[in-house]
Amino acid sequence: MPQIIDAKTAASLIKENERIMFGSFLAVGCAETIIDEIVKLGTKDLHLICIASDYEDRGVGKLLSKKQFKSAQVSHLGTNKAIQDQYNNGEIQVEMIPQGTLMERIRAKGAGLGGVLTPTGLGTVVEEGKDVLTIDGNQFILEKPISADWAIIKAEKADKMGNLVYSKTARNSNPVMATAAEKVIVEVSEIVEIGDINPEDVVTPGIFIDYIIKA
Amino acid sequence: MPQIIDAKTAASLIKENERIMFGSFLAVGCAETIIDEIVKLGTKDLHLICIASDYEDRGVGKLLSKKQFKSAQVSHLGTNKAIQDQYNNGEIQVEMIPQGTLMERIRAKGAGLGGVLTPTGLGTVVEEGKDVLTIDGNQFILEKPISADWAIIKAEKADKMGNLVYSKTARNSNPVMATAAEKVIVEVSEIVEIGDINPEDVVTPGIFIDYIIKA
Amino acid sequence: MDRNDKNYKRTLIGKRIAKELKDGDWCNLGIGLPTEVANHIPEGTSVFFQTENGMMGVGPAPAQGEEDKDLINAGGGFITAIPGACYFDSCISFGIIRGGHLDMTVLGGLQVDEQGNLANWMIPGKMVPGMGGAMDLVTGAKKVVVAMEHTDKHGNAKLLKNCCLPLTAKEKVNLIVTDMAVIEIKDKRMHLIEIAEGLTVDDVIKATEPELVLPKEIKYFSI
Amino acid sequence: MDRNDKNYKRTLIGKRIAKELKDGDWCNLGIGLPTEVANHIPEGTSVFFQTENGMMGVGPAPAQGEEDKDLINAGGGFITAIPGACYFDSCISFGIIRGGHLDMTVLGGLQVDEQGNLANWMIPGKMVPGMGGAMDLVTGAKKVVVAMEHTDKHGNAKLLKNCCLPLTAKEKVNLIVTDMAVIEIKDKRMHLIEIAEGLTVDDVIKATEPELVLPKEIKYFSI
Repeated sequence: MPQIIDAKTAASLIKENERIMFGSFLAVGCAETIIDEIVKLGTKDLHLICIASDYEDRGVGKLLSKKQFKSAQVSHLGTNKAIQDQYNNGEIQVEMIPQGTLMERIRAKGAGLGGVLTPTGLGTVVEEGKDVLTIDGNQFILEKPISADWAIIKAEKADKMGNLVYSKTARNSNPVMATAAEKVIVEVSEIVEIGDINPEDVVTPGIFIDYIIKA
Repeated sequence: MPQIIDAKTAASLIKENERIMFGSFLAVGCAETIIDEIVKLGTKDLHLICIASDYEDRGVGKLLSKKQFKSAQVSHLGTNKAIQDQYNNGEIQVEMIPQGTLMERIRAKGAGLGGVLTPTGLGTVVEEGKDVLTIDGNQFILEKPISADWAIIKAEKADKMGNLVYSKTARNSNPVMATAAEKVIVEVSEIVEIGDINPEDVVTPGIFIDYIIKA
Repeated sequence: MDRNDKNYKRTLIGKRIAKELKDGDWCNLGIGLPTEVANHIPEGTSVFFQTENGMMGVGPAPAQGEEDKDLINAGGGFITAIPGACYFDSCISFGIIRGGHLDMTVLGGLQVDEQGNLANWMIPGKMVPGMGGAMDLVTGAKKVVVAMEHTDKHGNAKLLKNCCLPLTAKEKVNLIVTDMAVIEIKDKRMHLIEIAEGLTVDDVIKATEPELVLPKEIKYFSI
Repeated sequence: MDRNDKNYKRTLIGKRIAKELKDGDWCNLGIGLPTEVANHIPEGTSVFFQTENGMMGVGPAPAQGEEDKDLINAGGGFITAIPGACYFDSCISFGIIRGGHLDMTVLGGLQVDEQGNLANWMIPGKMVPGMGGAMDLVTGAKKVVVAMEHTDKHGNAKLLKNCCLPLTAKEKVNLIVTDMAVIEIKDKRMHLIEIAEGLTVDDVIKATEPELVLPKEIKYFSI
């Protein structure tokens, strides 16, 4: 059963040098309240796993603006000047990953698989330095699972068992990240009693959730 | 957009020697009405992909009782004497697949992946004849995607765009099979108008569905 | 009490395994003997049971006449859903299993050996029902517990130096609970943890093929 | 009409690509120029648009003041949902894309070559925004259409024998629609299908690096 804690406590759990997955797509479906607390704490040398770098004043971009990440695995950083500057100056190391591959590598970790065999990136720079397997005459890049110490996700509603439902496109990477980190913290707009979410409608089963924050 | 047809028409689409995925777990979540029509037609030499062989008088077991399959990929056949006899007599070829691996191989096909890297089956007969890859010091069996000409699935409700919701444990393999076949036929208890299913509650997006049968 | 009574053995084993579960644990019980565990969860302890056909939060069997045709467990039996239950597809279900998210799985066994190998799905020459979800469960759960009788019906050992039946999974078993003993597998040795009340260490040694690592002090478990 | 007007070009290209869509098609439009396609779907034709951040059934932009903070497209712009829309997570979304379930994807391009190679995500020496979902889309969709101007702002060809910019995907482009021509890639050749009204075949040949396979009869497209 997950613990219900406040955002400040959640932020204090995150230590330097830890790997963090943040659910977010251009700051939609992002745990902004927890991020604000991590900004306040100023925890440094974090590793970012996120679809994109969001905006300088929204989403994970707020942490990037404060230079709290030393490295990142993302699919896009075109919307945030902070990371672009740090990237150009060599202040942050970035692995650029096709978005579908990023999602699937995270899923592989969550589902106990050894990697992903994808055609995406064949014949491009993405292929460089990776094994390419030929299976029944077709080529696939072997991409390795991505793990993290923490997933910090955003859902619309949680019951006290940690069962989650999301809101529209704020769902994005949150459900898959919930499966792949050592510990999962979810920020929700509403906490309801056990039994108040229809069992058919649960998107993320509570088994994946360790901490719930109401914000 | 899917076509709405009747069960008899659906059954007539299935031809000899075709590969068919049937959603079902011990005959729960199974398109019984379409199966009855395929039994009536007597279409032979089909290939079965299903979690289990169900019961002699329920689920895919009805087709097995009529010896309509020449081969099968299943994880369990302990509940059905018909397939056991045919298996022992060599009348049906059976590939026995761990259930999680079976699901993941079907998903791989549906998601455009080249295969599955799983630890399940290492050091067992399941490993025989397959490539074993060592990735970062751990071993994984390379399991290939499973495709089919048809997926015949059961859902509770469809809207006319083919968006589906399921009922309880009758969901089982149906959503994953919906992604992996050339054509997908769904048998539902109810067809509703477009817009009558909450977009948050859709489990199988309509893009995967070709034919809807109300039964 | 009749030590050879099936129900006695079943209760003894189920009750002992239930003690391995902590409040808030997520667990999968195999069909047959393992399901007995659910009947012995201590008052005040919440344990959530998965059924691999696609549900978390399995409740007790329904009253007769209250069965829901769409609500079954992995053995095909009718079940109920507790408040807080949720449904998911088989692919997500085995993601939970293979991904190491279950605190514990309990399965029956034909043979277990010192390496932690388990054989429980196939007897050569006999009809093979299939491994179903067993291989994934044994491979993926954080803690793998085998629930079985200590010897077969002819009195032959089922705890062996090396399994001779086809394996379900390699080096994955953590704990064996039988009608005679609780045995932990660690560093490729069988460690005797507890013995059933009324038995001696010698009784267990005689019924077990590999050499047992004995505890400093003998503890007992009972029905 | 000013052939060099950005809006003219945008409308010309978007309208022509819209004709490639059949009733009931499922389609993904990249950000920028490709979004124009949605404005030209013929009356009576239903086409369903995906946005890869997790939705099928994208509707028009909301009226000002009606924006929903949780409802955006892959470019970050506010959208609406049509009746019959559904939401899913990014992993399922890219399963739809990579798994070949989309009838068509339309993307912008920096360069396309005879092999059907596309470069559209990176200019060495310049800031690299990242490929986002573009590599998956070009790899996975049944039909890949590139929407772009025929030449760059200096008048240099963008339809080349060999792309010199880093590729987005190899040998995946099926159709190129520009402000000058509609060109199909087949058997590693560029086949001229239609030219923009007011231009000559020679105009297109001059603005294109590889040799074009010419049609028996010239067809024209217009705004």
